[in-house]
Amino acid sequence: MTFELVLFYLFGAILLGGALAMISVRNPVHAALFLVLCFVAAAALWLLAEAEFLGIVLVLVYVGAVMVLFLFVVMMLDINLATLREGFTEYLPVGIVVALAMATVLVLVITRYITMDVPERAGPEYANTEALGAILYTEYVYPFEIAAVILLVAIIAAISLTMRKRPDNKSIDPGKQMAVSREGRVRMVSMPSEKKKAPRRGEGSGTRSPDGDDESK
Amino acid sequence: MFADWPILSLLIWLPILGGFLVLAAGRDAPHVARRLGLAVAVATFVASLPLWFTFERGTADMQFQELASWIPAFNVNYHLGVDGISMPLILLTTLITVVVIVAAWESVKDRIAYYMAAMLVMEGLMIGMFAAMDAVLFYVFFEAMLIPMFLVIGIWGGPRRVYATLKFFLYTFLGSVFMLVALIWMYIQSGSFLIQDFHALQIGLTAQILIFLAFFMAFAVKIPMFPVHTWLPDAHVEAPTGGSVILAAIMLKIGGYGFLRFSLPITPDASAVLDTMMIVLSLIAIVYIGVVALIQSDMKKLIAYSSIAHMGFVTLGFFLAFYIYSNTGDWEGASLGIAGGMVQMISHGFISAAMFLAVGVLYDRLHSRQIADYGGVVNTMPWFAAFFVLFAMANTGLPGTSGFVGEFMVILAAFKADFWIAFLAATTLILAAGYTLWLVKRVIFGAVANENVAGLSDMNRREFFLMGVLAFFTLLLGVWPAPLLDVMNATIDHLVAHIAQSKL
Amino acid sequence: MITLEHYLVLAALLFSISVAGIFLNRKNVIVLLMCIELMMLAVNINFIAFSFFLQDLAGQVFVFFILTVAAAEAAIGLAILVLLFRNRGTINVQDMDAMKG
Amino acid sequence: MDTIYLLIVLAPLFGAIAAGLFGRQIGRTGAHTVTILGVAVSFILSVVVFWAHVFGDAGVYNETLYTWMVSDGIHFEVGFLVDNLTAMMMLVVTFVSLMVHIYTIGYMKDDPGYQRFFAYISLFTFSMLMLVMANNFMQLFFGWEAVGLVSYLLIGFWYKRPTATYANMKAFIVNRVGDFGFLIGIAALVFYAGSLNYTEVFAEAESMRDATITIWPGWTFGLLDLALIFLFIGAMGKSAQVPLHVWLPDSMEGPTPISALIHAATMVTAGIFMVARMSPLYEFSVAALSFILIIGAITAFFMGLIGLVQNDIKRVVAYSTLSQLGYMTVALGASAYAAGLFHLMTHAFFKALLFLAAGSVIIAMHHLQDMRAMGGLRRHMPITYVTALIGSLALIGFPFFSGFFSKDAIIEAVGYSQIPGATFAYWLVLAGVFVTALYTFRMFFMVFHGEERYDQAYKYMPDHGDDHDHDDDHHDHGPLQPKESPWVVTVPLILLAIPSVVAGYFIGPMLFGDFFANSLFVLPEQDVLATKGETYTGVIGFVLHGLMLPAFWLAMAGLATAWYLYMKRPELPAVIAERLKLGVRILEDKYGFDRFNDWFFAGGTVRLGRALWRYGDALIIDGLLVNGTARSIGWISTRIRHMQSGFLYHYAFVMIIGLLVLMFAFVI
Amino acid sequence: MNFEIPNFLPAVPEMFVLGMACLILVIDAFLPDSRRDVTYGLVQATLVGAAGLTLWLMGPETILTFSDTFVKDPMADILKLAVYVTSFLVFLYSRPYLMERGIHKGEFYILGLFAVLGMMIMISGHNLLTLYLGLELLSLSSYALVAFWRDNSRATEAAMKYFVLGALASGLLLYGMSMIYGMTGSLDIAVIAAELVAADESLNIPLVFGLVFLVVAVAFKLGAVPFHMWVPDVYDGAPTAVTLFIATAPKIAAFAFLMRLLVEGMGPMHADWQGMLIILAVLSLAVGNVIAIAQTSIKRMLAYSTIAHIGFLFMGILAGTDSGYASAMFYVIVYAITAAGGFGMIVFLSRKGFEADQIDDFKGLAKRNPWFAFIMLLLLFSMAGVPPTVGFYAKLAVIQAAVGADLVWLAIVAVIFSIIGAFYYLRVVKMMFFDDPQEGAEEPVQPSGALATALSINGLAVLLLGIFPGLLLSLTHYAIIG
Repeated sequence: MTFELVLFYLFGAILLGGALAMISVRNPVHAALFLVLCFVAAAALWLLAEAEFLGIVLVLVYVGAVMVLFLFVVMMLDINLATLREGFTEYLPVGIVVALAMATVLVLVITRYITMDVPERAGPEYANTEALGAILYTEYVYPFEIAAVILLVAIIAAISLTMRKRPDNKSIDPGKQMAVSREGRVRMVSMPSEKKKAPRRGEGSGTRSPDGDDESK
Repeated sequence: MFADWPILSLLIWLPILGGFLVLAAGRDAPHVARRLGLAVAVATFVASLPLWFTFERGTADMQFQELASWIPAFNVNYHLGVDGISMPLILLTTLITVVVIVAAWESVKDRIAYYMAAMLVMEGLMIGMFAAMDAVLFYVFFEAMLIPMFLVIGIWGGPRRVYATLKFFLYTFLGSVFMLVALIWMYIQSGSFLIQDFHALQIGLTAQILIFLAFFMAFAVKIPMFPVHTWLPDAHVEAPTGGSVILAAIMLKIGGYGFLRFSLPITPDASAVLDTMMIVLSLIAIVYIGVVALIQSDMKKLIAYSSIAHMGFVTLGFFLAFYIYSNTGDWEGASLGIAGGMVQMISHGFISAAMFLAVGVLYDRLHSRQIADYGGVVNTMPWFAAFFVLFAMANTGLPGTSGFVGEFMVILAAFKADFWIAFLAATTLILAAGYTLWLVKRVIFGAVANENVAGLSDMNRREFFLMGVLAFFTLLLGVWPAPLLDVMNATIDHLVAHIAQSKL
Repeated sequence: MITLEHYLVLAALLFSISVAGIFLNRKNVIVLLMCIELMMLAVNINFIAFSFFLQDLAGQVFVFFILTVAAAEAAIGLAILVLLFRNRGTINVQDMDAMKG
Repeated sequence: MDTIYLLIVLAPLFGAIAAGLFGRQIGRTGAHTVTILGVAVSFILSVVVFWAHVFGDAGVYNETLYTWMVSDGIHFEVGFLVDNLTAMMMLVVTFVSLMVHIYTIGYMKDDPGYQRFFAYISLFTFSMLMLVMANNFMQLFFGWEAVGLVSYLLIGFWYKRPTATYANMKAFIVNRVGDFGFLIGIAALVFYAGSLNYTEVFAEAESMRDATITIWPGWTFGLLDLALIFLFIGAMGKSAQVPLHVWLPDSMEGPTPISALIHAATMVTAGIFMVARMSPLYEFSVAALSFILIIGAITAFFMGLIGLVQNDIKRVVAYSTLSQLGYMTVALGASAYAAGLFHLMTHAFFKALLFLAAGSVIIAMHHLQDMRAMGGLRRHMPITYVTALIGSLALIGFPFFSGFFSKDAIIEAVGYSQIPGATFAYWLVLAGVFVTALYTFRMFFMVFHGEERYDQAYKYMPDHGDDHDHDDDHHDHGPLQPKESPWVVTVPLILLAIPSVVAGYFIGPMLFGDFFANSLFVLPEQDVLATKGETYTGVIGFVLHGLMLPAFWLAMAGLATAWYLYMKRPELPAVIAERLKLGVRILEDKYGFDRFNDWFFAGGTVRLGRALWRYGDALIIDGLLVNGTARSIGWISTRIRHMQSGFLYHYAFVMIIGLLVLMFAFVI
Repeated sequence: MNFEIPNFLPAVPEMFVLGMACLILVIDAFLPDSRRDVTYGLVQATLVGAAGLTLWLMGPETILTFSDTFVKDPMADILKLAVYVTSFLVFLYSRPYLMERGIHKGEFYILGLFAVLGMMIMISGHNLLTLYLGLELLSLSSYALVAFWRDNSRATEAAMKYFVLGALASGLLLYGMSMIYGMTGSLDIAVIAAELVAADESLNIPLVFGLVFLVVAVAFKLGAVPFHMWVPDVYDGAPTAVTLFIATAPKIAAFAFLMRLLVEGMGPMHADWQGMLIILAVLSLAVGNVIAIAQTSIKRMLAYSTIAHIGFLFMGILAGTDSGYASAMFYVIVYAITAAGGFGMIVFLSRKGFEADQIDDFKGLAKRNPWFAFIMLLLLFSMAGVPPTVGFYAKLAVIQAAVGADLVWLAIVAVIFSIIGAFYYLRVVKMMFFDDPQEGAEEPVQPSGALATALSINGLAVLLLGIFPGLLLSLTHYAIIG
């Protein structure tokens, strides 16, 4: 058993163990942390397969950004942990059987039919990042652009879905700024004599745009 | 002089476009709708007359052909033409449509423009179906006419109209989709959807049997044959008068026409193999349905059942040919049976139309179709009674009326096939007399049954005209069927010669 | 020597675990999202393994894009999750049965 | 000649159309004028035709009028075959018809359906002429059914009466049973001969004798036997032979003139005519002849018996008609076609006469028909009385009256016959003579002699439950005062009385001469009339010979019995009836035919229909197959829609299962 | 390293749409809510412009560019045009719906436009990577669109289900792709096909193994049983405008996806995926048609009907012949047009606070507005496949393909289930024409503006294409066969 193999088994075990733990723990925060563990282990495995750039990206981008996002959301949502794992055991046997069946099939096919020669390790002069970069912006420029668009869509989607304008939101709306007209700036109000009236929220704030707004959202 | 005209296209599209015109012009003006509808129907009828007069007798060729490319991807063409089998049916269609339009004049009060439009569109579709030489074209018209009929029954029908119309549609649809598969199969074999190419196609016996069964599903439902007949009584009972008339007078004929156009020539060997089944089913239709008709308490249902029994003669006549061959070793008598079936179809077109119109006349007055609600109608409606008895007699196949001709021919041919076939077929003489005359006795004769009947008024001029027209044709065909036979003979002889050639 | 099989079997097991996680987890939607991340990871291992054994960078490029997409997916998934929580006050999977039949 | 034949046929049709469609326009007088004119034209021309054929040198006319249609090489045509037989039938038909037309003026004078009635009987005349003049089977069948139609219309003429509408339906349907056989018979002949034309079919007769048809494996029939028996079934329907006779008594619901015309003189003889016309075929089938003989004999005797217990005057005559038709049929069966036809002719005259006389009585009794309320009418209606007497004597076969000649000829012919069943038939027809005399004179005495019982009329008034437009409603105006009928009624009686007497004198040429030589065909070995003809010396000789035969004495015995029972000891019949309770009940029950038919055929069919409809159509096809399929699909649908549980993990689970299934199916 | 600047010309429509999308995004941000029509107009103009560009570039030849990751062939051109047309209709139908509910926001159109871009990328994808990215672009936009009515709890739930299952499906897809990549050593469709032809027997099992995953993913995207579970819930839960969108154009893209992946890429393994598609087709036909009967919501009913239609679509593809592919393409285009009309009718009938998504809401439509009842009738009959509507020819074409492939039994199964299908379509027709309107909904429906016109045109198109089916059929034949 080579040292490489030892590392592989080590990180592989961590990876699988983390995965199992992730799907079985009660607390989503713990689950997220186990997932982080998985990612780190996977990154190590990728390094073994000469995918240095991706291994690093996985840790930096995934663990650093995406998983933090997960944790952030988990913590933001006030979830009642007590009820979270009820009924887990009820379907467990069937679920495990199916999962095992699936794993068996996959493993069977892989072990039985797929073999490939182990290639020569690349020498130290080989720069994975450079090689990737070279083809990413030439051969794969089109997918690259698409990926950019996907990210853009994700941004749009995330914003449009989650951004709420609270009544006390002071952020500026460029659309409204643009649409301001001279008549809109000053409004002549003929006031009837004062009457006692419960002031309503937002009324008379003076900054209202002439076309009304959707602050109630 | 008419030979160069696209007369068949005219017959198809004039009523269809006319129907939409009626819809557009007459939606809020019932009078306009009626007059325009009638004008279109009459124009179509007049336009169809050249078919009869310039039709070349004595040849089995397709005449008045029109050909235009339609769906090049599938080698489907807009290919029209008529022969001795389809031409009389087209004329029947144009005539009956006029009758139906006039019949709706006052009896349809609700959404008259839609009704007229539906009828006219249906006319065009039916003519198209009879005239189509291309299988896809045929199928398109065949199916498309379900839509207006579905609506006609569903909108203007009786209390159980929804059940009836859904049953009608699904039954027919069920049958026809199998035919579609068969047509496609043959297209794959022949590379063409031209029906005549199908005729020439050499097919093995198993395939023939399957194709035959597919066609059987489609046409047996349409005719309808036992045991797929139960949609018809329901549809008839619930349909408005005009719908019943179209249904009985023309739509049922489509099944018969289909057998002649597709089943017999395309799958002669399968027909020969399955002829016993067809004959047995036909005989069941004649006897079983005849007996069932006897006990109906609803006039329309009774007539509907009688229609099934009469159409049993059509299928019987068509499939006798093979039995005759196996019995006598030659094809003598085969064309007699087929011609008999054809004549029966045309004749039934007049008689059943008249019978349903007659029920409609009563229904318009008392809003009941129950036999028990009538009695002694002759006292208040003598002219109506006279017509009713006339058509009842025609329905029983009295010589001198058209009802006799086809049955006579089929029974003569049946004897050539087998004694018992003739024997059972001939029981219609008794059964038809039984149910029809019992109906007449209970509805027409006797003392005035109740004050509703006492308050009946005899037929108006419009109804008189309708009945008169149908009576004229019923008697004409009964007294002198030769012109009709002259038109059909060549085609039928050709057909018999064709089916005599085994495809195996 | 680490063979291709090693990687593939590992990925397969990871894949199975993540799939099991999806249909075993009846309570917390957010864990579902994590399972999906895990699944992506399994696939990525596959690609990287093939890429290495084929000595072809295309696999790694693919992984690069999968990571991108997975990130975007996570963003949208979490956004929907937040919406769900706002609308329902719960992210219990068993409560998501307003539409059925 | 063509034009004349055509005119003979079309004149009544024209009259019928004119009176039927334009009855309101031309009025009552117009209606009877035009129809009588039409029939008169027919009659006169028939006389001309008869003359030309019998005494002139007009040969057999056999021409096609027009081709109805052609199919499969078979020519369906309309044409005329006129020979002596046809000429005779034409004469009889048009003559009786003319008489009835005239008579109707009086009989129906108050009926609102006056024009309609004339239209019908003219139409009948047309149909009957088409029947007798046909030269092919199709036209024969046309006439056959057409007379049935008119009969239907006329029986139900008083359509308000439930009994009438029942009777006409029954008549038509029973006739249809006969026609059913008739049609099969025709089909069988066409099957062999390939033609509908008489002459062409007849030409095949001899070769057809050996043709067989296998009806069932191992069950082979002579084709000719089969065809002819079925043809005769048609005749049984039309000529009311047992067991298809049941319609005829009921048909008396129609107005009396048509009872005379259709149900006595002409239409019911169509079967006799048909068989005679087909003699070139029947001669070759002993089986068929034997069948005919036996059926005829049974009808002749047993139907006569029923006449003994009837009280309705028309029904008595009706049963007598049945019995006489039996005689004719027997003659046919014995190959004595000429005798049958001869009896047909004489019977047409005297039975029409009897019916019209009965009608005259009925008029006088204000449409009361029950004999128990009559009696002593001879004083009030002398002409009717005398003519009825002539008719009765002719019927019982009193010497020198027409019936004597025809009936004696039949009885003797049967005696000579060698056909199987001839002996049986002989004894029955002989016994029938006694019965005939008995019921005839029972009726005669009850109606015209004895005490006047009009005061009991109310007891026997038919209760039709509705007010009759046709009679002049004297029901409740005290005792009846019968009086002699007007001249339009009596003149036909007188005119019919004459041939009732003299028609018999044509026995020589008709039976033993060559009158029918070109129409009938008899095999030498079966020619019983030829045997009889050997001893024929003339009318007087025939009568003298007849006086020595048992038939004459039986008739006299019957007459005497009737006189004794109904004149001398009127109280006796009741006593006898009491003694022979069972027999009387059977007779009154008409041997149970009606009850059996109602229960078995009519009721059975209805029950069968109801069962088939309920269980076949409604339950199995619609309920189980059609709606059942629809319902089960709906049921499945509501079940499996729950697969869509709404739970995400189920969805994922199903996907994975799907994946695994595909994997197992295609990878492993 | 040799690298040439790729030929951008074939991708001009994509670039145009992308550019416009970004531009509109910016413009939209500066628009007040009352002027969202500008966004709408610009989006529609973009579609028209893209259509113009596509038409301009149309040609019979196949052009590969961007290192063979992009392909432009007749099929791509025509499918893109179909996508433009259906999307145009969808946006047109959606606008009043969104406005009435106060969710007329630019994001809808912009996300929609990005989804269109995703579809275009799928249609033109010639590499596993581009295919995947196109699919994800479409999917992510769709998830967002479904959830886009933020206050609507059902929509959110639907989005969540859609998202999770969609992600699962793309995980499966990726797994399959990784297998194919591993076995063939390439991501390029053409290379994969060539490798498959050259591959020896021993590779067969792992290839089929990968293939199963691909088929499952494709089946999921199209909504074939048993990977259909998301379809009814998402169709039902999403705002009708969004349902309208995801039910139509994406099917066209998914068809292209299937064509590129299975037919062009895995074509040599036709025998293997044919069997899988047969199973999926039969199941889809059965389950879709049967469950649809029990539905009371018309959106769900149409969802199940979609599933059934996918069964038919598969019949065309699994035949494995060019005419089969052409017929499937015809089928999917016809389906998209018809479904657009069908969901458009729901939008048409709905009002603020009233979704018209129950079948009962269609009761008595003929009395309330006969013309649109007629239009709906045409659409329903087209779905049922009754001539003379175009739906019939679609069925004719795919059945013909199946029969041509000696799968007569499959054709018979299909037609039997299509009868069951006819039943639930007819039920709607029945309610429209034979029943009286529901209480409180008797007033006539007043057609309004562009929606009414477009719906009418849509409905009549179904009829006119049915009377003259030759054009569209020839077009699809041209696209596949050339």
